[in-house]
Amino acid sequence: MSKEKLVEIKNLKQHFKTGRHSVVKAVDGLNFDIYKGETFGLVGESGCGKSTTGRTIIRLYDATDGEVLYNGENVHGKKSRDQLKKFNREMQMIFQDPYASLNPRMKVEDIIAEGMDIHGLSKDSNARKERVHELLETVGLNKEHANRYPHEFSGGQRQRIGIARALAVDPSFIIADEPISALDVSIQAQVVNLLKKLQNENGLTYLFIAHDLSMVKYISDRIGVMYFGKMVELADAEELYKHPIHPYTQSLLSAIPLPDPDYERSRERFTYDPSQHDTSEEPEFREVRPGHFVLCTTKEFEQYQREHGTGR
Amino acid sequence: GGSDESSDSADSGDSSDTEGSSEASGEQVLSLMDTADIPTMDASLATDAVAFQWLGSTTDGLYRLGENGQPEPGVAKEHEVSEDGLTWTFTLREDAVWSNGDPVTANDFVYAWQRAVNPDTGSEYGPYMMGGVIANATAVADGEVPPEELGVKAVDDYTFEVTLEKPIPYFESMTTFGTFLPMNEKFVEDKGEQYALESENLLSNGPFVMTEWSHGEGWKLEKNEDYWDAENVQLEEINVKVVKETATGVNLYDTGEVDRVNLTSEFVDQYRTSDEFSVKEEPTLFYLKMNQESDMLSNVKARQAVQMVIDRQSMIDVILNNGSVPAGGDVPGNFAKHPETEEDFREINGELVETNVEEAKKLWNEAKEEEGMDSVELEYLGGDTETALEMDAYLKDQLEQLEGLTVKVTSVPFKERIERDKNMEYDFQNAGWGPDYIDPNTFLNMWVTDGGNNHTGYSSEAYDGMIEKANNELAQEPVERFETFLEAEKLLIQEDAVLAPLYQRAQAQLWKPYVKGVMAQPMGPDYTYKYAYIEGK
Amino acid sequence: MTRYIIQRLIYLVITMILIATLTFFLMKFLPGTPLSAADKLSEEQQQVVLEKYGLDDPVPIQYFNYMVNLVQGDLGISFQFDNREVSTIIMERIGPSMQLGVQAMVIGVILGMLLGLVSAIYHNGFMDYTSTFLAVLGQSIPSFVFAGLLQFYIGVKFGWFPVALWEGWEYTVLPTASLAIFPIAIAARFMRTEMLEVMGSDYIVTARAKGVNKVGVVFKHGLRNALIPLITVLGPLAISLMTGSLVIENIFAVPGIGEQFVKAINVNDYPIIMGTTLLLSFMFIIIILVIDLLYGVIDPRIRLAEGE
Amino acid sequence: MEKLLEVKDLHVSFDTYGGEVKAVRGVNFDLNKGETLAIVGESGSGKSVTTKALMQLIPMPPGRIKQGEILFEGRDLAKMSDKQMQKIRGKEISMIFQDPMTSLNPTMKVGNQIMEGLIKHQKMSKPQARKRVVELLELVGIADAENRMKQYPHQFSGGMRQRVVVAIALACNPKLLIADEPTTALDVTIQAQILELMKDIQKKTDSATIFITHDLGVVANVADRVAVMYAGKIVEVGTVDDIFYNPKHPYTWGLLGSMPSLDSEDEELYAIPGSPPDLLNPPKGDAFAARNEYAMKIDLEQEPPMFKVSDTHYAATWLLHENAPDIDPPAAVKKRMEGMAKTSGGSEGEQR
Amino acid sequence: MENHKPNKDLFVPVDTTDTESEKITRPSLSFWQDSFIRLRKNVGAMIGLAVLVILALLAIFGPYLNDYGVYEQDLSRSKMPPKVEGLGWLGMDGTLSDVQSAATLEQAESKALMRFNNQEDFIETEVVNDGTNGEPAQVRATYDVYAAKDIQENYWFGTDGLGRDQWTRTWMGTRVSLYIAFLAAAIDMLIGVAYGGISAYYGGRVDNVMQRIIEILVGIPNLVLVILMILILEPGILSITIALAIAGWIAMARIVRGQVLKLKNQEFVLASRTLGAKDSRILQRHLIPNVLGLIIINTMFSIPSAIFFEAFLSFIGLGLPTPMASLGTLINAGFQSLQIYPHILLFPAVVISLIMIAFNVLADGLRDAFDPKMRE
Ligand SMILES: Nc1ncnc2c1ncn2[C@@H]1O[C@H](COP(=O)(O)OP(=O)(O)OP(=O)(O)O)[C@@H](O)[C@H]1O
Ligand SMILES: Nc1ncnc2c1ncn2[C@@H]1O[C@H](COP(=O)(O)OP(=O)(O)OP(=O)(O)O)[C@@H](O)[C@H]1O
Ligand SMILES: [Mg+2]
Ligand SMILES: [Mg+2]
Repeated sequence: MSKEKLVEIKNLKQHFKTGRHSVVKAVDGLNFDIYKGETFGLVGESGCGKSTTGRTIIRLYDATDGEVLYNGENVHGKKSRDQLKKFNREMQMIFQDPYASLNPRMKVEDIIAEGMDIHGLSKDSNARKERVHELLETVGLNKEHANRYPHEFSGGQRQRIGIARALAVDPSFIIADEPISALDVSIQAQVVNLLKKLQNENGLTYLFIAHDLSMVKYISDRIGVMYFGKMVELADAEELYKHPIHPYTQSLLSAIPLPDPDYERSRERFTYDPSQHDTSEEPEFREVRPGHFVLCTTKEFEQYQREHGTGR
Repeated sequence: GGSDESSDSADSGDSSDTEGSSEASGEQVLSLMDTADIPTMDASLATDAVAFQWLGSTTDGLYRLGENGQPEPGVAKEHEVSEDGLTWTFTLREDAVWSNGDPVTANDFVYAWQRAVNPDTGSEYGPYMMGGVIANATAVADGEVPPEELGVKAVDDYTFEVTLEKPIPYFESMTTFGTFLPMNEKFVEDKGEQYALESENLLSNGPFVMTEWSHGEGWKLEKNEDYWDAENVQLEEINVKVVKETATGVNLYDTGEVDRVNLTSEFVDQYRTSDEFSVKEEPTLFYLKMNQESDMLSNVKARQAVQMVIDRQSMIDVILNNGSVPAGGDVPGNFAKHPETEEDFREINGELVETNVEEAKKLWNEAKEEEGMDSVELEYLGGDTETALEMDAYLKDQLEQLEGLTVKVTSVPFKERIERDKNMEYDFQNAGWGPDYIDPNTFLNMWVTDGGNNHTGYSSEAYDGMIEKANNELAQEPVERFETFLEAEKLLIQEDAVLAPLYQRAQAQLWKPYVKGVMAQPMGPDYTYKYAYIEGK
Repeated sequence: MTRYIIQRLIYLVITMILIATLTFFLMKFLPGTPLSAADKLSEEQQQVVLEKYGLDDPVPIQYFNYMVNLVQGDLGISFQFDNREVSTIIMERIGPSMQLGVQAMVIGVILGMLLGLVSAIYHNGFMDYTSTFLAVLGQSIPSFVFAGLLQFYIGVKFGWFPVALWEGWEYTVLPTASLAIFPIAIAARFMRTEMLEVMGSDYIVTARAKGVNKVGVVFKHGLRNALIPLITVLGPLAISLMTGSLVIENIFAVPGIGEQFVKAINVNDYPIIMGTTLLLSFMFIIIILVIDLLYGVIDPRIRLAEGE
Repeated sequence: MEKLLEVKDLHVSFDTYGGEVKAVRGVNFDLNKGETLAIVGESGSGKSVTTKALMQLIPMPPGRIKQGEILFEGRDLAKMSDKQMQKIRGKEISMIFQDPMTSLNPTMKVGNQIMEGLIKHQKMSKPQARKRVVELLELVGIADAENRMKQYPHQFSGGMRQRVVVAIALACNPKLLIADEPTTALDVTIQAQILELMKDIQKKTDSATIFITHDLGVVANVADRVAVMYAGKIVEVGTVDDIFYNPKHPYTWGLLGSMPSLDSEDEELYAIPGSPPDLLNPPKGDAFAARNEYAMKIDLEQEPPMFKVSDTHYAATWLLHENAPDIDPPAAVKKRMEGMAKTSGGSEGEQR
Repeated sequence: MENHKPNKDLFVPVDTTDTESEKITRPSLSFWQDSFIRLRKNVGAMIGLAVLVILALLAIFGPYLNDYGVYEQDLSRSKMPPKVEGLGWLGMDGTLSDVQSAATLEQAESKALMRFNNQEDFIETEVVNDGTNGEPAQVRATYDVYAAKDIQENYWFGTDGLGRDQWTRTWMGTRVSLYIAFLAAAIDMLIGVAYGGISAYYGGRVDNVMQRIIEILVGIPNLVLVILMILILEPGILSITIALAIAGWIAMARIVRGQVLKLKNQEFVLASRTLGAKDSRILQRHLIPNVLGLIIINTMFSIPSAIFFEAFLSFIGLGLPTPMASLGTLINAGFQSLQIYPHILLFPAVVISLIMIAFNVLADGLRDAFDPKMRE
């Protein structure tokens, strides 16, 4: 895997004003890079700011602070319409809710072709139709489906339509915001397999957001764990699973139920108590093991290094 | 004054039985209804029939209207007129008192009349009724001289002297009118702004005292025990309720809540056979006014065509259906009598217009030719009441029998119609007029050039001359004066076709049989309740 | 909460000022004067009368005076009732209208709710169809037609209640009934829809799973939640009562504000039109405010959200 | 063991615009005292309808119980009137619903919602009930119960609300607790807390539980026995180890295979293709046939009966028929079975 | 378990992949078709729709179905009772009848005759109460107006006070009322939708300002606003329409705003934005189509209120100028004759009630049809 940076997120902040005086710091100073061709998994409990991160990266929100560099270019500077359009083709998004993410009043063909229409990617209606059919086949549907309306599809099929829509503009980076958590178990695998297949075939880069660590671990190369708007731990998938360092990560891992009765019988759950942290100084993101970063104070850093050692 | 199908009081009555001496029995309470609240009980400010009705019932002027519309003594016992007809001296009775015990004196008249023309009062009828009648009235009203200069004087407490501008033969009947009622100076000044706004702020010297006045709901009058003629008053109480919908009124009448109701045409059919049904004639006249500055209507033939094309009888029978009669001219029937022969004005002059559609069409076509027009759209200014709307629709239909005439009906409230009338913003206008005193002059005077209510653009030297003569040279010559008026009317209606007379209004009503002795009046208060009583309830 | 109310009151004042301004200038467009016998007066004499009403000043000054007087509660004097203060005239009339309005509203909402509840409980049954039919009928027949029929049949034919006039409690029966029919219909239909919706929600199933019986479910769990949307229509209902009362008062000879308003419109009595407009607007805004506060009373979620 | 509940040949249908939706098409199962039965199966397979039918909570119309018996301690619930059911609901059987956000009445104080059942079924006085509410809230781990019970649901977080729902269900010490996806709407961490709480309480009160979910991880955590539903039928039933370590039905294979385990490698997940059948016109034969890569001709023609695998384990698939070819479960499933063999040493290991 | 002995041949694998798995079983129906199907199954709504269509057809063609003109007057034929051949049993037999009472039977009889102008040849009398039981005698007179006036042709709905054909006028009135309603609704829809849409979509300060304006407008009762507008503009179709449009769109604007606020953060809108769609595209393709259902429903509700309002305005004397007729003016005109010539009120009142009922039922049906919860 090449280690070429595709996206760099620097000190990204997204604060929402919810009242005259109250502010929700949904994302509060994120720093991480995504390499070309990899899948970066982002996990964390509900409401910790995962979706906000994704949406801010793709400019659905204007960042409160910080920058997002795509191929070295800041996405969040003021840009001309043309530059924005180019960017819109590069970066795409797959949404969480397959029911809410498709316009119920549009035919599948028009939904998929919308990006092509906006960017003028098809010469005529025939070419457009053909491309739509091609995309439908890519995601495992058939061309007969093009003339139908979303409500005629099951959740998994809908999610595949959403993927086809994102693919229509040939993006190289896709943010998948919990693309499977609204789906049935039996369907989840279909979508995950499809995403993997597309990555292999087209060399896509993913930011894969979820709260289900087992699925994320399966699909991701590297994983970031978020807690209350901050990244608390970042490591290779295997590494993170085998050596979770931050107590929150540990509790998260311990909470995931696995389809293995024996494991479950013997499972012990950790509860995370944020007050256990050392509050003497502002925590920082430090590399505890190679490629394995944890949010910690100096004191904690030393402790973690002691406990988990460097490399094995 | 100006009349509208709706703006008049709903109050009217039957005068079938007028012997005041008949024995009264049962509870002497009369229940009535009116379609509107009393706008004011301040005699200087009163302008409408409801106000004049109840002012008249509670206050005696110099004279009051009695049987057959003839003046009978009120506060004045008698009067003398000077040789030149300009100075009238009234001798007041000494037993007349206000309801607060004060005697009614000549000064009460002086005060009230001066107040009526005083510009500060803001009276509308004061300047109108007194201007040109009482010496200096117009000058006072215009603020040129102080009110004290008005030609009225209290010679002593019980002698009241009036100086007129010119001889007015009908002045006696004028003094019965609301604007000429006396006022107790001390009381009025005491109450200031509040005067006459509530029943507590009222004084009366007449047969009844207003004891309750719930605005918008109704009012109650009780017999005035201190009234100088109290022994002839039998009613103990009059209750009046404000009811706007005729249907509601009829329902109330049927359930015995009120003793009289005025009927609109729909109900006439239903009640015509009833013993309680009657028709009250009124000297109020309705006509189509034509703006002589409009296209076509400037042509006298066109106007004559309009006069002739309307089938008035059908309109009265079907739309009004209340006993109204077709109007033959500008002066109503049963209003003015020849001073010698006692013949009715209307009967002498007869029908000055006839319905003749053929002739009308001919005249209209001639007029079109003369005016060089082929078609014309004219605006018809109508009222906004139900009956008015129907009538307007009917007249539109009738008028459009004239080829090339399109009539556009605009329905506006009464006040707005008056406003437009003043600015002559109309082509046709359905208007009416009721008398302010009993003399043909009240109808004919307004059509003189620049007459206060002319607004038709009509200006005829001949006509002006006749009216002028009747009111000055002939003031003391009743017969010739009367005949001049007859001539004038012919000129006005027949030759110059200023108006298209429509009908003389009547009021269909139901009246409980046990109510007796109510007199209907041609002007001022619609009814005299002084002699009314209940019998056999 | 208090802060919220204060904020709303400030809005109220602003709204009232705007409404006053709007009506004032609208009135200036209209023809007509306080003169009732303009046909009989010379120009000068008319001028004198206009002066009395302050109508001879330039419009901006008139506006200024009007607003200044308004703040002091002075709405001017009526054109049709000489020398009478508009504020007094209106105050005299407000009582009966309020009484009718409140009675009709209370009866309308309570009866309507019951009807709606019955409908919802016996969903798709005979009772449901009957009450739905009645509701649609009540909503579809103009109130003045109802009023006329009630007056004739109940008042004249059967003599159960007084035909018209305003002399005591029994006199309010027919006008209240005529006025209440529309609110009954609206409330019934709304209640039905909402109740059905609420009855399908999860917490109702939870309540039933607890073993609460049908009546308990409907009244303890359903009603309050179904009321929230119903409250929303109370505002429009209040308007419909106002609309209704204009004609109902005429028909039943009730000395109310609506009847007077219609009269004022018919005779161009602008001070009364303006005064009544302001009053109606004021009452209406208050109603909306009360309704908004009611939301909070009924729905604790809103209470908290606005409390902050 | 004593049988608490026995469901026999239950059929439930809904009459809709489109026609009759046969949501439950002949379900049989039983439940012993103190036992936890998990019902799994994908969305729309009829899990909720089955359990709602037990309590007669199906909206009628459009729903109706077409046939079948629901024997609860020998009494047939299917034939009971609403009045009789009211005495059973909440007292002997209670229910926890999926969504803590919507299953509490937003306009009623939390305490009152818990109290309702107590007053109704336990005939407690208000002060007594209040005391019990405090106990219950503390039992489900809500601190400061005295004050909390006076608050409204929206003042609680999702996890706390779900605890309240649990408290309501537990209020009258029911003999049977039905939990319909009680944790689906929750975060994994909170889910784990609630699951632990429920297990704890069940242990304390010795009640039987029917636990509905489609998350096999949760099943592994809570269940003693598992019933797998597909298209309105139970297609496989067995102890938790039977189902996880020796699944026989291809649908169960699919379910198990589609979940990655934390140590699975990069290979493709085993996915069930297609989507579930339309219950308006259920297909002839085996409803799963269309998605079954091991489908045989007979699957398209005849419905498979329940084949016995062991005393505790049954599955409805023609693959268990003697004439059927031997077929290996997919690799992913096999691996799981092997994992099992590693730890507990036998694929048909008995439950406790 | 029952022992099955199926044929061995059946135990052969078949290839099911792809053939069946992605098949969609339901027919391909657009949202609108789907809604329409549901609507079609709603008997009430369909009856409502049918009634509306019939009424609209009658409004269009009704006036031409007989020979009378709208404005054609004939005072000699005023207030004719309705007469339809074959519908005599419904009271539409062209006769008027009335009960007169008096002390004696003779008096009552003569009064009964007098009631219809003593046209004895055409009056049939019938004794209701002969007066012997102490109560006044009562005689019912039935008067055959058509025969008396020698009128051959029938007036199906009778005539009004000016002898105009009520049938023709009722349908002309329906025309006007429907016109007013539809036009008002259309303007209301345009302004309301645009206002609400813009306010919600652009949000922030724009929304803030626009909402403050609405708040103030909400404070003025519609009724008052409308009356003021009508006072300024002359009464007439145009001013009623304008007045209704001024006051009526607020509800719509609020509904649309609420809806758009909800929709604009829906993921399908976000998706479109990530594809680089312009505002206009999002509004046209995504937002409006999704609010349309609600817009239609709300319009269905505002139509009857417009009709009602016109009737109400007519009743307080601010309706259409004569001789134009709307149902409102006809009802108002007929109201006075309610007791004696009920037919003048009856037909327009029935038509207006039918329209209201039809729209209400249809709106209810639409609400159900468009309700996503009802979607299967
Ligand atoms: N537009 C917004 N305005 C105000 N607050 C917001 C907004 N969007 C998100 N938030 C808040 O920001 C926080 C993070 O939200 P976000 O949707 O990013 O969480 P998440 O990690 O994606 O959660 P989930 O797993 O539930 O999707 C939450 O507290 C949320 O309430
Ligand atoms: N009220 C209803 N009207 C019509 N069909 C219904 C109704 N309720 C449920 N169904 C149908 O019954 C079938 C089974 O539904 P059920 O709710 O039991 O599924 P489930 O297994 O609980 O799914 P989930 O995991 O999504 O809760 C579904 O096909 C559903 O469409
Ligand atoms: Mg999210
Ligand atoms: Mg379910």
